[in-house]
Amino acid sequence: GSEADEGSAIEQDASAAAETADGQEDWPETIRFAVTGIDGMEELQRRYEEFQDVIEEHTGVDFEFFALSNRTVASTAMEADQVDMVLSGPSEYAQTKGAAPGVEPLAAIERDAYHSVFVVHEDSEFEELEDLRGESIAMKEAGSTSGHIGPSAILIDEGLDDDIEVELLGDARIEAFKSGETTALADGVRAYDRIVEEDGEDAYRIIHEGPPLPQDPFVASPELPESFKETFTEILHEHEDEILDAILDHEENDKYDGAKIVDIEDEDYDLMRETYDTLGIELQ
Amino acid sequence: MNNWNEQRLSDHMPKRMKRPPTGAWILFIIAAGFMISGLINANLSFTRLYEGLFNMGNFVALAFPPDFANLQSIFSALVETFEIALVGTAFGVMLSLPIALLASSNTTPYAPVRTITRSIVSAMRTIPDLIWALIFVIAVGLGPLAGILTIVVDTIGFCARFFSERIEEIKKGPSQALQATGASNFGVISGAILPAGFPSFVGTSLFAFEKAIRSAVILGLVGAGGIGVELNTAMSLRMFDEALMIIILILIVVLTVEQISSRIRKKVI
Amino acid sequence: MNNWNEQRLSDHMPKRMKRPPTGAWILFIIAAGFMISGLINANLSFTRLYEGLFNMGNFVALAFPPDFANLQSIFSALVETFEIALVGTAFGVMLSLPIALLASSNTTPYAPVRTITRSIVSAMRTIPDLIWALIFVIAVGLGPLAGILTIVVDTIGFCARFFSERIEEIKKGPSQALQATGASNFGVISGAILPAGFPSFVGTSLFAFEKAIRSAVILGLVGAGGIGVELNTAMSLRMFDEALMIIILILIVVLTVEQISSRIRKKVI
Amino acid sequence: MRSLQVKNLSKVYPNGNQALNNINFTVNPGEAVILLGHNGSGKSTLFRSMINFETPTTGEVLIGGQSTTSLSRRQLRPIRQKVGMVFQNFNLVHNLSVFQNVLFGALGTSKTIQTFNWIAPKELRFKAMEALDRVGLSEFAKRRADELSGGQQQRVAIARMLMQDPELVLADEPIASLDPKAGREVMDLLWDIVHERGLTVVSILHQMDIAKEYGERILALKDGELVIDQDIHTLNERALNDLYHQPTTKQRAGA
Amino acid sequence: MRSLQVKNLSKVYPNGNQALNNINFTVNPGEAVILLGHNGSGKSTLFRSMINFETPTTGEVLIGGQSTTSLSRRQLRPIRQKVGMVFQNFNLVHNLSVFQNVLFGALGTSKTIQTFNWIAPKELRFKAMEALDRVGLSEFAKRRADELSGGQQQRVAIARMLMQDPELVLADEPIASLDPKAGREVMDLLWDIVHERGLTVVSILHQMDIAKEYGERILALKDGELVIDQDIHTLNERALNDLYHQPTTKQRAGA
Ligand SMILES: Nc1ncnc2c1ncn2[C@@H]1O[C@H](COP(=O)(O)OP(=O)(O)OP(=O)(O)O)[C@@H](O)[C@H]1O
Ligand SMILES: Nc1ncnc2c1ncn2[C@@H]1O[C@H](COP(=O)(O)OP(=O)(O)OP(=O)(O)O)[C@@H](O)[C@H]1O
Ligand SMILES: [Mg+2]
Ligand SMILES: [Mg+2]
Repeated sequence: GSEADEGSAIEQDASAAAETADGQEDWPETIRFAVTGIDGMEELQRRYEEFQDVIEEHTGVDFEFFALSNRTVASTAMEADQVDMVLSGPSEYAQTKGAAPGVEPLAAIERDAYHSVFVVHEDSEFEELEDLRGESIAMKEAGSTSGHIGPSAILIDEGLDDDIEVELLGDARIEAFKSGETTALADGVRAYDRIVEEDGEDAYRIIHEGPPLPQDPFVASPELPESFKETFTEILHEHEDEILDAILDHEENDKYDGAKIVDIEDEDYDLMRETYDTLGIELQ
Repeated sequence: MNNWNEQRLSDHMPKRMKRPPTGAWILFIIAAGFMISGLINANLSFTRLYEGLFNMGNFVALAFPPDFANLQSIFSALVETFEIALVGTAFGVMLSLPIALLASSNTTPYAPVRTITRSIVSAMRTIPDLIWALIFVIAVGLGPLAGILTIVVDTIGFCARFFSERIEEIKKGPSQALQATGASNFGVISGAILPAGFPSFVGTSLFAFEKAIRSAVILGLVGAGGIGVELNTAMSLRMFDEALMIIILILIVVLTVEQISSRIRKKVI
Repeated sequence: MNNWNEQRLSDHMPKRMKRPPTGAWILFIIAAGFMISGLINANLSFTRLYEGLFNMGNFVALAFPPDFANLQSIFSALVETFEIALVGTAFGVMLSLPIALLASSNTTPYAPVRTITRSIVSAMRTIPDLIWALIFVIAVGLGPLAGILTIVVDTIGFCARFFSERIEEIKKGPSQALQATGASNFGVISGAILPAGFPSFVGTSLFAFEKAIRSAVILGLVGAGGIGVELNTAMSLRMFDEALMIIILILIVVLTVEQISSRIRKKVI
Repeated sequence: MRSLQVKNLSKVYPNGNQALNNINFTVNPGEAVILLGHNGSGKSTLFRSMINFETPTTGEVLIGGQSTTSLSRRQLRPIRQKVGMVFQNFNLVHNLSVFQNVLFGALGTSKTIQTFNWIAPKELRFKAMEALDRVGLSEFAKRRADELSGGQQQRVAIARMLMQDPELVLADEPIASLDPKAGREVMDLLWDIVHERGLTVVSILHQMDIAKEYGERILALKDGELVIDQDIHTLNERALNDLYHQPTTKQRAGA
Repeated sequence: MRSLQVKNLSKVYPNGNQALNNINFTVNPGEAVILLGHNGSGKSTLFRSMINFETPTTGEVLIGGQSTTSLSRRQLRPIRQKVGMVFQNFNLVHNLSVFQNVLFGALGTSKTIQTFNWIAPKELRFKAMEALDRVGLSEFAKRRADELSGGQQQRVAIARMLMQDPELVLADEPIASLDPKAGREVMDLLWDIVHERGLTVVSILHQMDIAKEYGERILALKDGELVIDQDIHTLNERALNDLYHQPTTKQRAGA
């Protein structure tokens, strides 16, 4: 649930932000704000003019937006103090935290349908995860939250990780699965929705649904002044709907409506870290 | 020298500059416009550059010393990639040659054939690797074969174009001499065009091979593994020391290929 | 003709084949080995091919008709990319030329200088774009400038190599004629080498430009946006109809660049 | 053995330069003709136009009665096969061996593949060696063509032409780079085969002494026009000298 | 104005071919010498060795007293500046204008940048036009070099050499492609500047009549050896004829 009430109790609106101008001397003139290719978040806007307007209006600070296609760049940029805030995916956050331990998640976007699923062809013999022993699963690329870390966590949980061949195929995963190259597809539920849209309800079958994945956090650089972080968090909560409207592209994805802005703690991403750990990947 | 003579000479003296044709002017102005706009957008700032240098040290430190722990498995990935790249570029080059001949004005006198061939080659380049990979995964399944086919397409897009440019630059003298004997097109091509273009063809082909080895994307998409995937994984998981090791390994291959290329070329230039 | 004469002629007649040097043999056998191993691993199966063709139809259908809904915003991304690519390749080409001269045996007589230059150029190619992007992001921050710098590096890795190969193929006659006048190296290069290599330099440079526009990766890495990112997003969101539209748009640019290239080259070959 | 007819031939280069202006003459089978003319008078252009390396602006050329002007590349082949051309700048394939260059002379008469040294039939190889021997270069067969002296390269070009067994020879200054003895030998060679085998030969020359010695019939161009076409014996010195008088400025330069 | 000394010069090409064998001679300032020799006798090799385009295997060449053999490229420049070379195959820069090619003759004496047409000072441009005019090509200044006839190209090469204001001229068959009149004009030109400006000229020729007419001193190579070095007037016909006798097989071909 949202705890926006606390924020709104302190500052009612944008004009209130202006009143605290005294506390803003140490704020940067421009906030460099990166959005990484949050995987599985199809409803994300592809251009951020609207978000920029909204957030500039409420903070009174200029924002510069960068859409990054690679999570390594995001964490490296944070490490090198070349970016002030990142809207990133859970897996990226875990990496960024590893690279720059001072970063802090301010709040996160929670979506109502964000979990990994295991999908097989309708006419296949497989009924549950256990049946996939000895088979192959198509996944996305190494480090993807919904298309690698999430499903891997499930496989590790079920003790299947050694007996299943995981093919990391990036954007080719769906075609590979569709043409029967792999037995199953493990991906975010959104990907499932897409292939159903393409090929109809009765072509594929979900044999396992994972638990909800951690949310996508707004990550702040340790270099940002505390007062700015606080103000920003408050604004996020206070103008939740307006901001979500600006970030999310409802036109194409109205059925994914129902996102919220929530508070988040670093511990919420421990699942990610454990999985990375089990997969033998060091976060540094 | 008398005045009249001087007059005569300056009559025939070329202008300092030929006025470039209007088309060239327009092109130039457009390009300059884009260029300036691009430079302005680039937001050059030297203070930033200065600050950045400091951070660079930290970053580079992450990569040292290179991590040779996984050398063995990486090496086998390299061999795998090498094989796939070799087969793919070999077929690609073999197909590129006839395509290049169809695309060159001195071997194909029919303009429409040339234009069509060139457009197809350009389209092969413009369609992204991902799409080719998808197509071949659908057609032949995951694995090396799809990778090979994608590399073949890549190689054609590259080699056919460069072969053709080189062919068009070949002096027409020797070809005409062979034509004058009544040689067939095949005779002229194999007797005069190929020998003259050979050094360049070797260089371009070996570059294409090197490119195929370096190319990280293709083989990963089709599940054929290989060194590029290892490198990408290492980088995206921030294991820069391992990445450095892989880069060094690839560099050794690349330098070897270059050496071979320059040896062969030296013999035949 | 008498026997003695026949004997004399066959004494001077070249062998049918020169025995290739041992090195070449070894190389050939190794390459053949890799090739065969590669082909075996490729696992050719024609039944699979046949099945695949059916699936292909479905896939291609996803892309038709191309979706021109976002044309305007895509077009502005294209213009953006165009600018960045233009600036990046322009500087890259300018730097490539002196580097190529340093790497060519007919312009740089000192072997160590050549070897070092070439190795650096090879290393520039082998270090992946991602690493360059990281380096430049660290140095100058996110945005177009980092993209431009990465393109500059890419262009040098490509152009310097091809320029240098072309320079080495240039016939030495005209250069010698200028040297014989007592010309400086600069004189020989600008008077004989550059004019002879010009068509090829133009072709290679415009290819590098085209490559920079097509290259989806670089600008996305540094958050500079551009058409490549749009294309990648469209593909990974499986909006193949939009992807097709973008590809068509890029293809138009690519064909235009090719046209310009061949026009310029025709004038100066 | 082939006749050569040039009818109303004119050639204007794309840069506006009129290189040939309404040329008319006929060379009968078995005739040996020498073509004279000042530098830039259009001699090479005339040769190149004959086998359609330059498309004439107007007029036509008939070789053995067949017009070469309007034929496709494929249709030209049988005609070109019978025409042996020695180019002014030799046009050897530089990075191949001398022997291979001469073998290529057979490209028109043999299957393409048979003209490659590594697969050529024995007779063809011997024939190539003989052709080389006739120009005194049999010892140079193995050399790369660009490792020869200027005169040696010219001889290779002549050997390549001999290899072709032509019926009509068009030789563009075939002895310009040859030493006096070699020059005479080559002229003898050409004139011998004219007389023995009844070939038709047209040779461009700048050496007046050789022209007078070998020439039976003399053709001469001046500023792109045919100004002399007569027997050497009836030709007076004056006419020859006039040939090389400064051409008028108007006609000489192109646009 | 520069002397030329060749001392014990030998040249063996990488392919094992001995092109020059212990050559010794001296040409004094203001002398005009003609170099004869059969095809492949080593004349062009000798020329190229003189300004170190071929590194001699043994021996050395002194120009104006300075040895060219062991100098670096940079050190060679001032010497090469004073040596005007006309190459056997002209070596023009094909895709540039005739005018630009001639301007390049000044590369050694002027700043590089000043030899580019678009920036060259007026005097240099006029000088180039005059050089072209001396070989009768002023009307062709604007043409691309490869759109000229063979003889015209050779004249451009001569004009380029004139542009250089050399003190020693090495002309490799400078009139091979020229028509009789142009050939004489070029020889006159060379011999005039020898006499007027005291230049030193060495010219390779195959035309015996011209050689006899212009030659004062004759040098001749045979199979890479210097076999004649004497005044034209004391030279007998027999010696000249011997020059062009078939060289022995052993010496002629390389490995
Ligand atoms: N680059 C080369 N490599 C090997 N041998 C060569 C090379 N250039 C010339 N030769 C050989 O060296 C000998 C001398 O050649 P050179 O060019 O000096 O002869 P030349 O006297 O100028 O003859 P010409 O009158 O035909 O021009 C010839 O036998 C020739 O084949
Ligand atoms: N490719 C070309 N483009 C334009 N003009 C040309 C071209 N080739 C030759 N010319 C011009 O056409 C005229 C005739 O040239 P051609 O080569 O036929 O002369 P030529 O009689 O063979 O002279 P030479 O004795 O010097 O070889 C010359 O004025 C020459 O400048
Ligand atoms: Mg001619
Ligand atoms: Mg010579």
